Amino acid sequence: MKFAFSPELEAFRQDVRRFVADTLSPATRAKVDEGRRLVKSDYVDWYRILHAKGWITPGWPVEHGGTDWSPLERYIFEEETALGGAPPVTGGINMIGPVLIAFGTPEQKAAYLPAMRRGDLWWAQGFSEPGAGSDLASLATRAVLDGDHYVVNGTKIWQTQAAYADMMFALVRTRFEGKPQEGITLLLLDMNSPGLSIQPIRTIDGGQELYQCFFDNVRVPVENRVGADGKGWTYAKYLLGFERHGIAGIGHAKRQMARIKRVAAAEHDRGTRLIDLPRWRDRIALLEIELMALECLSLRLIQESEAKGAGAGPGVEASILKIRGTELRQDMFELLTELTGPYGIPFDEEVMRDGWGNGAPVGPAHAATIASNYLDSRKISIYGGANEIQRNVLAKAILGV
Amino acid sequence: MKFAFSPELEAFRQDVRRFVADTLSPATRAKVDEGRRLVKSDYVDWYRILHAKGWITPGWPVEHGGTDWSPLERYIFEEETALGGAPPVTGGINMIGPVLIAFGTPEQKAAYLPAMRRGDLWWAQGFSEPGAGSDLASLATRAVLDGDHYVVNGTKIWQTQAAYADMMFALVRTRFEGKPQEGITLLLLDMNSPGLSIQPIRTIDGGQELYQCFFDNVRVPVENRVGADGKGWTYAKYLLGFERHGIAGIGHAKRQMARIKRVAAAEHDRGTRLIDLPRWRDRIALLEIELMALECLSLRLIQESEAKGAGAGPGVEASILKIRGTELRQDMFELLTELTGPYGIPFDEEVMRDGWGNGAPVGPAHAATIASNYLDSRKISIYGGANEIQRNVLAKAILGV
Amino acid sequence: MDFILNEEQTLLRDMAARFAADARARQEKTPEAPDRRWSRFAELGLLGLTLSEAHGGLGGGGVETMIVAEEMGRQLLTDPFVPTVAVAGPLIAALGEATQQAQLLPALAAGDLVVVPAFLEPEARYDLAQVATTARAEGERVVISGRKAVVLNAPEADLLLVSARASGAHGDPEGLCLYLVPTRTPGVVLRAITTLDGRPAAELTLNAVTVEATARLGPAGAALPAMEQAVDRGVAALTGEAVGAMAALFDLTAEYLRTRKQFGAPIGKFQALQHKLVDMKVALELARSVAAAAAMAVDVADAEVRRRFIAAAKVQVARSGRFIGQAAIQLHGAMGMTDEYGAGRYLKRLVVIGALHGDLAHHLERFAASTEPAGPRH
Amino acid sequence: MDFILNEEQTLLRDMAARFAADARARQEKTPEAPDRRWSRFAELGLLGLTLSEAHGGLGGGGVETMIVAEEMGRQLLTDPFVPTVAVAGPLIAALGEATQQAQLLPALAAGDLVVVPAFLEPEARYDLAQVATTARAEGERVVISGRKAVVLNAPEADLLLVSARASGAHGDPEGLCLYLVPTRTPGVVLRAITTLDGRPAAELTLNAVTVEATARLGPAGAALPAMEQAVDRGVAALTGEAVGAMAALFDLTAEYLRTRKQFGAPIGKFQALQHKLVDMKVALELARSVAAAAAMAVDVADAEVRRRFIAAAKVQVARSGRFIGQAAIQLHGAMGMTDEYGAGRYLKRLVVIGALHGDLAHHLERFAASTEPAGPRH
Repeated sequence: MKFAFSPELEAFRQDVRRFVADTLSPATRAKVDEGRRLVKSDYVDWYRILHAKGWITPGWPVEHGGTDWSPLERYIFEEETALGGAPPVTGGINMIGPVLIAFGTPEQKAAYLPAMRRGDLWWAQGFSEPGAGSDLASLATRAVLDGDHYVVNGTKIWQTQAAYADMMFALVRTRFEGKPQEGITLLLLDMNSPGLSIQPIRTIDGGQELYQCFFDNVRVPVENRVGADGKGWTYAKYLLGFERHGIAGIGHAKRQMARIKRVAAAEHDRGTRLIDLPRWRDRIALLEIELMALECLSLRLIQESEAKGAGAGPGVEASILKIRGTELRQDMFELLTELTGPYGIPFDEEVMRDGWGNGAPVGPAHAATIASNYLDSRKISIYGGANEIQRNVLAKAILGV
Repeated sequence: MKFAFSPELEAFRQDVRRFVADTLSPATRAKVDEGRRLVKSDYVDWYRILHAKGWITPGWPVEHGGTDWSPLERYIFEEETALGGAPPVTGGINMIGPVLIAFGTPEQKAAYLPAMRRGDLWWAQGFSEPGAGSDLASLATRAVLDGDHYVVNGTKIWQTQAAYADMMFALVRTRFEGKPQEGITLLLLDMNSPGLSIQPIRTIDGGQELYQCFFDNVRVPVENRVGADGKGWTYAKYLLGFERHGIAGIGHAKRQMARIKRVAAAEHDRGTRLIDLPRWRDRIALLEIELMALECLSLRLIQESEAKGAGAGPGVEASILKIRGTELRQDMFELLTELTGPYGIPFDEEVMRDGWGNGAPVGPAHAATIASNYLDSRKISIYGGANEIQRNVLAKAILGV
Repeated sequence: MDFILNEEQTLLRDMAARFAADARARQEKTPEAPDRRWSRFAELGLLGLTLSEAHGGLGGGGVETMIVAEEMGRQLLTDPFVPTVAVAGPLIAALGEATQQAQLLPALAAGDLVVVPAFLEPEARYDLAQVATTARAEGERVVISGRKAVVLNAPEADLLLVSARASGAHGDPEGLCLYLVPTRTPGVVLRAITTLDGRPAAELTLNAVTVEATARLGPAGAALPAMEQAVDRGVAALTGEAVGAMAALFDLTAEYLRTRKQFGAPIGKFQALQHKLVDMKVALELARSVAAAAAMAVDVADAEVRRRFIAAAKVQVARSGRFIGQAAIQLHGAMGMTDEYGAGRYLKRLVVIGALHGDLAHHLERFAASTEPAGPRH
Repeated sequence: MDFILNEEQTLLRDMAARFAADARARQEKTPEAPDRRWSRFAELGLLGLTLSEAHGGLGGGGVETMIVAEEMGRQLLTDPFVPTVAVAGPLIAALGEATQQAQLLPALAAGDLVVVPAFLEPEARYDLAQVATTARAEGERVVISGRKAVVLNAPEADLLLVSARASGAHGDPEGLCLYLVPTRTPGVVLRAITTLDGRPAAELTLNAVTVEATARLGPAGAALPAMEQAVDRGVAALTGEAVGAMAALFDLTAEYLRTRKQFGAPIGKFQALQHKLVDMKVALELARSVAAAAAMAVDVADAEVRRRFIAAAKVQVARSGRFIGQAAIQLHGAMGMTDEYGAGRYLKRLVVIGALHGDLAHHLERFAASTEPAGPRH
């Protein structure tokens, strides 16, 4: 144990930090700073910058464009990019990418992997269904083989940014007997397929980033199946086991912490800055301490898994990071709404959009997006395996019951 | 709805308050104030004072010495006696008393009820067993009929002040087939019976008020059976349904609140009283508000049940009062330990006893008993139906699942 | 303290419940014009609820206001009931001269006049004495200049109740006056905004707005105590509104737990979810009880007693509201995040009420500064 | 920041774990004399852990101290390890003149000399500068008078490290000196007490205690920064001790949930209890991680960085400790309330550590007053 990072790691962190500062679009960074919504170009422009640098797919094998970073380097990369205001890498790179590399055909790899790295191919995720949320084994979307095509019928829900997507990876049921986990197959669907339609789902924060997707006799070539028929459950578990280095969201949390301090310094109560009042100062300090503890825990778990030679990052302990990371960030957004006081009451949907349509907001600029961000933050303890499920997983691991 | 109590109720409250102030032994009140332990004479002396006033058994029918008070009057009586520092009425008056009145033989009534009212008969409760805590249906202490006696073998645990007791009411198993709830019988045992022995259980607060009791072929006359053989479960449920007026412990909580303010006014941080520092003042105010809300809820539920004609007090809602009342008081004791700071560290068992054996405590007098009281307070969310069980009961009532 | 509704109050509750449910149902089909619905409030006597019979009112108080507000909260209505009926009406009745009362109150009760308070300023957070708006006498007239922040229901109002400083330094409790300012007076500029929970509101700018000196409501320079009492009435009504929203959200969540299935069983079978629901129930019942006490306390003469109960209720409602709102979303899972499902609308209402007329911190401080009353118990 | 133990540290942990478990086992059979056990600490080199090799030590730092303290916490040992090894030894090494070091440190490492700090006073709560004890020069001697509160392990000590005021007003950060006062000096009065978690301690009165001027440790009037750093070392060690106690209590509770049956199943089958256990696990792992960071930070030169990590660790440990301790009792039910079962002993240890060397409020304030360091990341 020692306090300082190695000079090499510290230099790496400075490299990443400088790179983000130098290359990220100031407009995108401003949106992230102000809590406004990103659009596709914010993501894709950043992905192309990362691609040019060779940093778009750190988790992939080197022969497919990976960086061969240590888990700690990957953690630092994720933290620094988030802290620098960069959009997260999404669109399947960290989900379907590793699955294709492990289980895809040479043709699939050639068709998709380079395009993904260039930022030219955006994936939608097709897992959840209205009747199957946390309980994926009960999914009902069915695919029936008809010659050299699967014919897919059913629906998928809670798909983030499906309107941006070119392709979808989806779990569908191809066999109807046996255990419910068996008989599930992983298919790759072209979003332009006839019979495939999407419908936006407006969320409580006013956003429209979620979609439901409907399949009406959608024909999918058999060559778009990943791996074996009926083995989709295995691939899905493989896929969900990736990318746990940054699961606590330390970079995002630090950015919100800085925002909390900005807002607490800007808001006043009878002439005193809130940040100077013991009541608020104590609450901010408590959150900051929780964040420090969580950061230490993240680093510790990554180093421990690295020491054990587990390259994929923490195992079941990742659930601890997910639980605490989401609940801490939710507490931060809750505090932000409290700090804004009466100017948390008005809400103008326009301020969330790219380019404010409506001139200045009615209150201080920092207050305009907070209510929407707060409401949006309620999702993080639900998506990606609800915290109740994470607690079940952990309990099972601890108790063995 | 209206804000003030009726003049009659207000007069009643003042009567009770004055009565407690005038008649309760100052030595007993001082012990309660200082958080020290009561001994049997503290209880019995007070019971005799209540008996002389005719207030020892408010919940019993008038013909057995009840007061015919309304539920609200009984609530006020409980609050004011606790607030005035009086020992709680225990020893079976509110548990086995109503059961004997409803189901006892004339001989049982004559033998026990008057003696209980005079303070001459103290009961131990024999419900829990080492293998049956919340799960009473699985109790294993057995009683086999042998002529005109039951022969009892087994053990009971978590009995409060069994060393003070003259008699015990106990649930024993007399039939061994059928549903586990059936076949349970309620017996009255003389504590001096041959084969009955008790053993104290030291608790984490340093107290020795709990006991385990062992039965080795204890012979109990058949006439000491309450009601029918195999119906004990029914009587136990009847018994546990009583005395929910004061279940939130408002009187005790108000007394602790006053103690919190005394301690916070006596303790200083760099010359400032803790009660004047925003950090502590906010926490005290929050607890005070929680107490006000709970008091309002208690009053409301009692009045609602009265309006519905339910004389026994709130039904399933009593679980809300139990949960919140215990958790709030625990928070209060936790705050007390924090307020005392470094003088919460030393602990001298002597200060808890009747008549301090060891001279003045090392720190301020108010600090000496707080750690023990805090540790003792951890029991209140466990005993009398653990809060987890209360939540199960409420969930079932709400959801009907 | 008597928590049982009397017969009239029970009738009022039933009537308000029917009315509010009906209003919500109409709104969801073909939205009706706000003023049409406001007329129906008046027809039922709800607008004169707090006024004397002489002014066309029903002579009700805090409890009656709470009863109606609770039903409005349950149905998430956005009409100016709280500002007009809970705050402005009683304030005019308390401070107004006979002619002002005769002119305004029957119109208010009839639904012909919507009056809303405009007290708080952009830099004031929740302090009613932080008034930078000035009132300068010019002969028989008064010139008012300044800004008011987030005035609820202002776009629907005919008349604004504006606080302005006639003398004294910024933050001074003395020197404040109240003026009745028609919204269509020259110099009154409303910037319409919508609140997070869908209510119309406005930022208000007063550019040398000139009114007659007779537009002053109550004594010169000494308006603060009455403003505080008026806000207390508003807070009591809002806590009732919050209780209605919490109760509806609790019911929605319990029903979801009963019917939504996962892993082959209703999710209400899962003990961890059951216990969370129970904690919501506890939070709801605490809030309901102390809000009712605050509604009763609001008519009490002793300002200290009033302040204690009002502050306690607002703090409890802020905490219960956050907890219930957030727990409800969590228990609904992804469904709770959708706008269509509607759980989020209750959360938004609860968040807004938490920030209206003083947040948790503000009322906690007020509570801590108040002293426990001696005298008879409640 | 590197959280992985190196090879020496791993060996130290294993050795300390064996030693502590063995000490506990002996204590529960036939209690051995404290000084006999203390000799065994010395034989294993644990008492020189933080001292230089020149003084018979191992040259370890905060991490090594934490490693041993954690095992002591796991076994609930009560020996004066933290006061002597974590606090007094490094303080003498930092401030002492060569002769003082040569005289004291080898004896300390050999187990022949127990030295404990006596800094805090009855009215001082946790402020090291609130020193009313006076040090008055009398020729070549110094006369010390005053009181010290709850001095941990004082009854076992040979030498007390006493802070006293040579000049300046009460609370003044300047003017403090440290003196080495043998416990058997005339005028030293110890009133022996036991702590809630079973450690020997004492209230200390100094009645015109006369020592040689050479008994002063470090510079005259400028002792506070070194005292603060010494206390930081103590806090870091205590947070390690608390982590050991939490880990043991967590394991005990998990085992109880696996084996205790109710309603026909292990109670670990109940989801509400499972989730509570998971929350204990989260609290434990957070505390363990930040305590380790504090142990690493304690040797850092930058006082600001040190203060931040120490304060954060103490706050987190206070919160995690309360939560884990209380939740463990609750999950054990009535069994948790019994003294014999032992869960309560961990809770008591955690409560005491929470109140030692600054409670949550004290360290939260220190943390809030510190500034985030710029410079390289950790």
